[in-house]
Amino acid sequence: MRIRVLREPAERERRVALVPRGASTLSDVGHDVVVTAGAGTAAGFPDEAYEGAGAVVTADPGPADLVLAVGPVTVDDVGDTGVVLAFLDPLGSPGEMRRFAEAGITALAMELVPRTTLAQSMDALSSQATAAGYEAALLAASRLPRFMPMLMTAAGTIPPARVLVLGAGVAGLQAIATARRLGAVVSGYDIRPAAKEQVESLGAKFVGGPVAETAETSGGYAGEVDEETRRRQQEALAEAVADSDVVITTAQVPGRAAPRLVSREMVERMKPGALVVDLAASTGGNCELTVPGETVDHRGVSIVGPLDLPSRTAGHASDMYSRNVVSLLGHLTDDEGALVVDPDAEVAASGGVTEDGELVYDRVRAALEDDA
Amino acid sequence: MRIRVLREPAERERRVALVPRGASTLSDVGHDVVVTAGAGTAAGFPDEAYEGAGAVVTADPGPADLVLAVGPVTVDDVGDTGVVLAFLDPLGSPGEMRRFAEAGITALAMELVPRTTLAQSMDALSSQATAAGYEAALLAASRLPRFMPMLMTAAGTIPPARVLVLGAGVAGLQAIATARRLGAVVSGYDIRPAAKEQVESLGAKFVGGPVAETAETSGGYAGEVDEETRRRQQEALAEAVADSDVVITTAQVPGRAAPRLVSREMVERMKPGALVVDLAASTGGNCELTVPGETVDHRGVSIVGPLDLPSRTAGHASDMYSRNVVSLLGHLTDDEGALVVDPDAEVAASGGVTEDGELVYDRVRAALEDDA
Amino acid sequence: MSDAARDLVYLAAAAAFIIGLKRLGSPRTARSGNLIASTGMLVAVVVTLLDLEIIEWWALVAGLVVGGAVGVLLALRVQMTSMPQLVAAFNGFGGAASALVAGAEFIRLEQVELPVETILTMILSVVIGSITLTGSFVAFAKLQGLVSGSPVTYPGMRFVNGALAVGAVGLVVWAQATQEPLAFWLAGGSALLLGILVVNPIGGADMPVVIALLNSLSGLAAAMTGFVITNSALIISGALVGASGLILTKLMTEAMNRSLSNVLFGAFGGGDSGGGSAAETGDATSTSADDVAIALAYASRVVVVPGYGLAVAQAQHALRELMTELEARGVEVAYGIHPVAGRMPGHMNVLLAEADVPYDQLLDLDQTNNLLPRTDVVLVVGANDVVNPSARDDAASPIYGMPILEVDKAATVVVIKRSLSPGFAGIDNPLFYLDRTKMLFADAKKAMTDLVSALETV
Amino acid sequence: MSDAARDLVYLAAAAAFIIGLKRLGSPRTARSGNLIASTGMLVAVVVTLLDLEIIEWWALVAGLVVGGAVGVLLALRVQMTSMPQLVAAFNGFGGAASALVAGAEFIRLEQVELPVETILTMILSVVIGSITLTGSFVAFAKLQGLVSGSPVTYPGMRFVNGALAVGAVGLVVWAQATQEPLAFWLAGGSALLLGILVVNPIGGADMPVVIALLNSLSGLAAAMTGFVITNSALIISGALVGASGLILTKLMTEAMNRSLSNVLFGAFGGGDSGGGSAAETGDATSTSADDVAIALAYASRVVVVPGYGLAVAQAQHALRELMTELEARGVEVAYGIHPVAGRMPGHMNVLLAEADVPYDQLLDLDQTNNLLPRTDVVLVVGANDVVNPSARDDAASPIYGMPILEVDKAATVVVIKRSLSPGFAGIDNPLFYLDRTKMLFADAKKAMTDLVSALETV
Amino acid sequence: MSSLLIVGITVFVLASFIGFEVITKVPPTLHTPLMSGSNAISGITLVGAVIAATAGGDVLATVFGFLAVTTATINVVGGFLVTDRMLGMFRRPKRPDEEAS
Amino acid sequence: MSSLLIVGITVFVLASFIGFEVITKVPPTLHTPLMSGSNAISGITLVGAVIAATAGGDVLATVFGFLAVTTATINVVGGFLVTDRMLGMFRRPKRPDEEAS
Ligand SMILES: NC(=O)c1ccc[n+]([C@@H]2O[C@H](COP(=O)([O-])OP(=O)(O)OC[C@H]3O[C@@H](n4cnc5c(N)ncnc54)[C@H](OP(=O)(O)O)[C@@H]3O)[C@@H](O)[C@H]2O)c1
Ligand SMILES: NC(=O)c1ccc[n+]([C@@H]2O[C@H](COP(=O)([O-])OP(=O)(O)OC[C@H]3O[C@@H](n4cnc5c(N)ncnc54)[C@H](OP(=O)(O)O)[C@@H]3O)[C@@H](O)[C@H]2O)c1
Ligand SMILES: NC(=O)c1ccc[n+]([C@@H]2O[C@H](COP(=O)([O-])OP(=O)(O)OC[C@H]3O[C@@H](n4cnc5c(N)ncnc54)[C@H](O)[C@@H]3O)[C@@H](O)[C@H]2O)c1
Ligand SMILES: NC(=O)c1ccc[n+]([C@@H]2O[C@H](COP(=O)([O-])OP(=O)(O)OC[C@H]3O[C@@H](n4cnc5c(N)ncnc54)[C@H](O)[C@@H]3O)[C@@H](O)[C@H]2O)c1
Repeated sequence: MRIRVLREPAERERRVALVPRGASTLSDVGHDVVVTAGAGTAAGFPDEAYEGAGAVVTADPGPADLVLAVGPVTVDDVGDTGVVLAFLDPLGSPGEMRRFAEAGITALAMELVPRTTLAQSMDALSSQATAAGYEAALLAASRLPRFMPMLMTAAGTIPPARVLVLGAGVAGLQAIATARRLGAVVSGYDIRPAAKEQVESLGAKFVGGPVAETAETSGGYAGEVDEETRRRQQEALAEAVADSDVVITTAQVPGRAAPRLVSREMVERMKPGALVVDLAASTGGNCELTVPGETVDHRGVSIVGPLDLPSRTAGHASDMYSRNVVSLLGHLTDDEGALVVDPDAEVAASGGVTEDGELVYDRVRAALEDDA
Repeated sequence: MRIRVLREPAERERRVALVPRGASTLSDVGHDVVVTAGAGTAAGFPDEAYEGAGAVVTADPGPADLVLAVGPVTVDDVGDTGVVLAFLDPLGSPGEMRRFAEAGITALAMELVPRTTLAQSMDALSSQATAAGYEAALLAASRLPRFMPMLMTAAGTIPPARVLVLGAGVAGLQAIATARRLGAVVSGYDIRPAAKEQVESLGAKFVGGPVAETAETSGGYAGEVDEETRRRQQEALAEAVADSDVVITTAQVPGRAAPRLVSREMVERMKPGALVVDLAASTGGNCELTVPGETVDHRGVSIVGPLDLPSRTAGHASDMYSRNVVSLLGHLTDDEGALVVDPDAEVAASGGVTEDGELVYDRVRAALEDDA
Repeated sequence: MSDAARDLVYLAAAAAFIIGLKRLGSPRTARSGNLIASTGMLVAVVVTLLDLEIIEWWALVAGLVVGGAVGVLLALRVQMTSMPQLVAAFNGFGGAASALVAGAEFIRLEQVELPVETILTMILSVVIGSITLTGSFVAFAKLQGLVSGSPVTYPGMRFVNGALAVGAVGLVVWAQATQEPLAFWLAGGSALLLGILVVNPIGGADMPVVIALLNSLSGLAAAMTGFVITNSALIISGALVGASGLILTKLMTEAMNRSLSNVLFGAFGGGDSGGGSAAETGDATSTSADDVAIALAYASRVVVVPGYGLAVAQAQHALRELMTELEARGVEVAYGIHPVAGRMPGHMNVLLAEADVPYDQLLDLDQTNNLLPRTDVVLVVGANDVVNPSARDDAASPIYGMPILEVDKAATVVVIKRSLSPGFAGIDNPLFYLDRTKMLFADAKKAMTDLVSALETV
Repeated sequence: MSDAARDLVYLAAAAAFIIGLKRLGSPRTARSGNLIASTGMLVAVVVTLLDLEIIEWWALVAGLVVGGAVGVLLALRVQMTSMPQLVAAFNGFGGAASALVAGAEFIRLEQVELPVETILTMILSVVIGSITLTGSFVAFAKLQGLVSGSPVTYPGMRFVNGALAVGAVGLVVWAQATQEPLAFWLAGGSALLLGILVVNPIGGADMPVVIALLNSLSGLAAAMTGFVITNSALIISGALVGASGLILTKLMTEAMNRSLSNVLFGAFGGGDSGGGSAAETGDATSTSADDVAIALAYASRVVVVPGYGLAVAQAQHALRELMTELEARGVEVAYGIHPVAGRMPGHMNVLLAEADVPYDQLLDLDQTNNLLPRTDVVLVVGANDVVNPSARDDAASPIYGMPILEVDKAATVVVIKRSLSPGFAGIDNPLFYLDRTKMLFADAKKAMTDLVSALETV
Repeated sequence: MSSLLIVGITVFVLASFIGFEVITKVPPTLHTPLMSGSNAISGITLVGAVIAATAGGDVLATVFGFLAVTTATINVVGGFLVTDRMLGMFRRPKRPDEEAS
Repeated sequence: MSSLLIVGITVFVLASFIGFEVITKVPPTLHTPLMSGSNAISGITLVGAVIAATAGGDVLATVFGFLAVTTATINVVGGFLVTDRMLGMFRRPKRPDEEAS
């Protein structure tokens, strides 16, 4: 099978979908790996490294059976191929999905790989969220015009920074762990009841607030919450936010706009010099004032909406993504190395968006019909 | 006494010499504190806060008995005053010191306050180095395209980053502590024999290398080392540097150019994506490739020579500096609140550079005579 | 040989028993303690023979030969797993011996008018010895599976036992007052019956405690025999065993979280496979911190597999402490980290870094699986899914195919968690029911603290 | 009252002594143990009186009244600091009593031909009692300062003592063989002398060990008296005290890191102010982990002052563990952080954060100094300059004027470091020589581990 | 009551105290061996059995004596042997610091 | 040797065993009180003293008896009292979990 590794089209994207080690694994099992020149440079993997791993590096790679990318990518980006595997954001851009279907390209979305115990090695959402959570905490620490840890020095006692993490999924938990490592006093909050124990298992405090038994959908995701819960949430969080030096928000609901957790009023009650880091910026942000990709200063409080967090640790993030991809391909290929997308096998079924020129993912179809 | 707080002239300087809490302490003991408008804004202390603390905020503060600044400042910056207290870099700019003497201004250099147990509360070198060391480690962590801590995940095992800190003074130790907090494997090195125990007291490894009993001068500073020691040092460090993902250098010798510890060859043996953070950039740098204030990329290795590290945590750095200043003034004023620069009292004697229109600091005089 | 010299030798033998018994209480000295005690026994028997005016030879020689042969045979042939029942049988023989000696003395002195205290101790010796005899053999039969190990009860059981006990006491009083042989033998007979009836209702799982108690009784019987024949060696050793047996019984009930009256009169107990000192929960074998501490201390390599439970209990510092202690004792330790242990990538790394565990002790999946077959004890601390063998063995399992830490390859598996409830994946874990697996049911932090203090006494 | 009944009561009294002694070994039960033992004593004396055929009244009554009055007076009046010498004096009286009883018996039976063993035990009783008497009073005099507490030696001392001992043994043999009064009394006299000569060369600091040993001897004397008057109460209690006294002596020498022969024949010892069980280093009082553990366990507030030594020893985890244990026991704990403790700003914060000490337990200089006067025990762990009172009191000190943690305001100060050597500033620390300061000389990590295990036995 | 009895009681009580004291905290793994060892000690009744078997007189008494010797010997010999077998499992690995000496 | 002596020796040995066992690990703070308490117990010789003082006969013996009663009483009464005084210092703060019950 001819596998092409894309040079990422997005401007700030520094990651690469396959690292040289992954390329060599795939070559070893008989695939032809073709890498667009310069694809890995930004992540610290020079073209020579790919060549050393048995891949062909070329500026114009031509047609392929499978295109690998981090994403998101369009039909134009992938060119002539049978299958594309990337973060495709199918729910965010259903139109693009239809275009894949029309072009006869089977689209596999990394974000649709199920979040089960079994599939964890293919779970790129988790691996990239790990990087994002870690970088979010570091970003907060270096942007903050104060120390994170407590320091009792001859020049006075510096109290520890208070960090509040809203949304304790993979990224949130990693942010909690990293901020705790730096010595901050950390609390966390999530709508899912199971999150309390998980937050506390990292030595952080759980902020009392509404949790909804029903909030956890199958697969561990949170669902959307009703208006009443939202109101009680805001009340409960208002104090905690005002007391914090750093608020890191990571709350997401798959396929929906990010829940609005931090309002303008809440920001206004924060101390000057305080910081909000919004990891949900790409889906609209958990903070009312977030501008995706930019830093807003509101009455002395900075609201950062970074879009490139995993790219900030591009080397390891690509490494993990690449392993996820290789592991997934291991599941999707048969003994001869041909790709078999079997809609009944759980892993593939949930990853597939289009197949044989058809949209097979209900929610995308639904989204398109809504539009129409 | 009329005390003026300067708005720092240096471009990237975000600190302020006196924070509102310090201003209120000084007002309370009867001083008139005048603050140049906007002096504290960048550090997170708005003008109103100073007014609330009993200070007068004005755009054109006029003459004063004492000028406070972080520094460095010139005769022109301070205007009409009897005494100036700041980091004056007397050994780096002896000419400016002569100009202070000629202008009849008593110049007190913060860096000349002795580093004794007793004087620690006035020791601004220590407090600012604390901020610098902390920020250096954070800078390294966020610049590094990889994780600091070890992570064993479903997407592979990520080994911990290796951090090497050269020069284990105040900043070096703080950098060690911060990098350890983040989970890196840290080693340290210093020429002073006492540093080994101190490095190990933070749980880090001491890199075997030459230590020189004679290297420690009175006051705990390192002296210059001879050529032979330098050669052995380079040999011993070459391996350690090559193995490291991050090298943070902090070696300084007061009044001299920073010792050259990391050569071009050593950098070239480092892995692509590795990082050198040189805290000695302002005195020429410990790394051959350092360009002060800039980031150089040399064959995939970044060499960062930041000049504004304490300013990155401007709020707390200013807070600590301000306490140092207030504490020093407490020592230098008599019961009526008048400044008494007694050349015999240890603290003042070592802080004073010029007095009654004379240069009183031997080494500055010597430097000037060398020039002449 | 003078009586005085003989008595001093008896005293020395008794001292040997005391020292031997003390040394039996600690793993390091137990073997030498047994040797000392047995030497004391040899000396006591030899000095008795030397001192004796022997009128009849045959009974002595025949008894020694037959008894010795049977004893050696049983001791060497029986399988390790049948130890508890063997001890029960030996104990029964000991009780029988005491009863027989007192009986023989009674017969011999039938015509002599005896002082009250002599008759009393004789009867007590016979009664206690008889209860020990039959009680022990019922225990033996239950453990050996000759009769059902489950508690056997019937309506009115307590009443019958009570009546029998009262009857036996009445017979003792009667015999003691009149030196009437009928009463004497009836008392003995009812004691035999009582032994059966009291032990029969008790379940197999509780048998070890019952044997310990019967052991204490057999000591008491020997002491009573000592009163009968006025022999201080018997009195001292008998009292020693009687008292220490009681303490041991108490220790054993405590280890099982039971009370003695609960065992004796509760008439309930676990299933029919009660072996050793381990209590049962379902089919999983539970164990105690003390036992785990011994296993750890005597291992040469220990691998820890931490999981989400370690994080929930925030037991990382205590775990580190335990491992440091083991290292100081020369045990090789390592931590086997499964990539998805915990609830976020790197969860275990965060915890263990906080506790300052050296990075080079952290092994990843493959390294750990290479090491496990050469590992003496693997300590699974609050992990579950990541050590679930059905991911490897059971194609029907929802996690089939996930790589796991194959802890079942290690010689002994100790799992520390609070219950048998499942982990994140919500599926049952066959590991818990393996023979080589011992469950230590406790909060992970508490377990660690207990293990550290238990280790000090090993 | 029958002899049998009396003997049974004696047995009960002996049992009370055993139980009492056992309970005296643990702080929680010690007081009740003393009560039980004294009740046993009362019972034993009363039953003796009831059983007695009293021929002479006056000696009994006078003795009880005088002895009782003196005993009460001494016990209640003497200052707590003089306890060791008081115990020595009481012990001397006990030895005297045993010797006197045996002497009286000898006089009474002078005309009767006695069996060898009776004379032997009589002489042993007199000899051991006499050594105890004079030895104890020399110890008393040394501790009380009546004679110099420093070791008194002279050339040929060992030879003289040896000769005297051989002579005494000769006299014993002679008296025992002939029942010759002269030999009997001479043996007693030489024992009196021997007591003086053996104890005199030993230094004051070692006296507590000597008293423990003499206590064991006085038990032995009582046991011998028991043989003389064939009284099992005396034999049992005497043997009990004799044996437990030996163990106690061993424990005490171990606590001082000495060996017994070293104490008895080394003829060296600390200065002349040896009090309690504390060894001396210069003028600073050193202490043991066991004692510190008790002080901590019985405190209601403990403040820890960490310093550079904590970092060097990397003892932060162990320290945290100790404090957690104390908290679990209901002790309030806090950490007093001096701004310049360690070698870099925030050094202590780094360590304590690593060990996960809750931030709200970290107090800064002022908070700590406010709390210290209301603190029972302050534990200074590897800190030195930051707790140096000369910064406050001594205008000539190079660090005069630096704010310090005023740990000398707390009730008890425990300083943990390896030696008396100075810290960073290179100046001596008068804190170490205060009365309320106890030095625990050890590596900080080792000390913490020791304290944790010591705490378990409290 | 005879003084012999009193002596017996005294000895009995003292030995019981020793029995109570001598065993304190025993790890559960040692429970069975300890029970087995102390059970073997209670076979001291063999001394009585020997006397009963050799004293002559009534044949029934001698038969009783024979049985007593047999059972007691089983108890003693078997008990000590089996205890030793059980304790065979306690062999500790050499510590690094022990290997030196 | 008389059997009384043998009995005495037996009792002595057993009691010594108890003495050795009964004291194991005692914290140093308790060393002095423990010594004092066990010293008071050795004042049991008072029982002998009482007998010696009341048996009559030789006056010297009675005088010895008087002295013996006096010294033994000091030892016993003073010893127990002073031990109690020393132990007065062990009063522990109530634990939070104890206060409930
Ligand atoms: N690593 C990740 O990124 C990630 C993310 C999400 C989900 N997961 C999933 O989480 C699972 C991780 O496996 P795991 O073995 O670490 O955990 P697990 O399978 O969830 O089992 C944890 C066990 O710890 C025990 N436990 C909980 N609290 C305890 C306490 N205080 N003391 C002692 N034991 C305690 C529980 O048993 P008791 O209740 O009986 O005590 C539970 O069975 C996998 O299924 C994985 O797929 C992982
Ligand atoms: N905080 C800062 O920024 C900074 C920077 C530089 C200098 N200093 C100076 O450092 C001093 C800090 O005071 P401090 O009280 O923390 O420390 P210190 O005065 O230096 O005393 C530390 C003590 O710890 C003991 N120690 C060392 N290793 C030990 C071990 N393994 N176990 C137990 N004890 C050990 C040493 O005594 P033994 O050898 O007897 O064990 C030593 O006396 C001040 O003088 C301060 O001015 C501070
Ligand atoms: N089976 C596995 O091994 C495995 C692996 C990785 C993740 N997971 C599970 O997947 C789930 C989702 O993880 P994720 O990080 O991708 O989630 P995500 O990125 O979709 O959302 C982040 C977090 O935001 C929370 N959130 C959503 N709406 C909220 C609101 N209104 N208020 C507060 N919080 C809100 C969610 O509960 C979630 O924890 C988790 O339950 C995680 O445990 C399972
Ligand atoms: N008395 C006090 O309380 C107190 C307070 C603060 C600092 N100090 C002491 O002051 C001293 C200087 O601290 P600083 O941070 O200001 O120092 P610095 O900034 O002048 O130098 C930084 C470090 O570089 C090291 N160095 C110099 N030349 C080197 C070479 N060729 N190779 C390797 N290392 C080299 C120095 O030894 C020093 O540790 C330290 O000893 C410190 O302990 C004392």
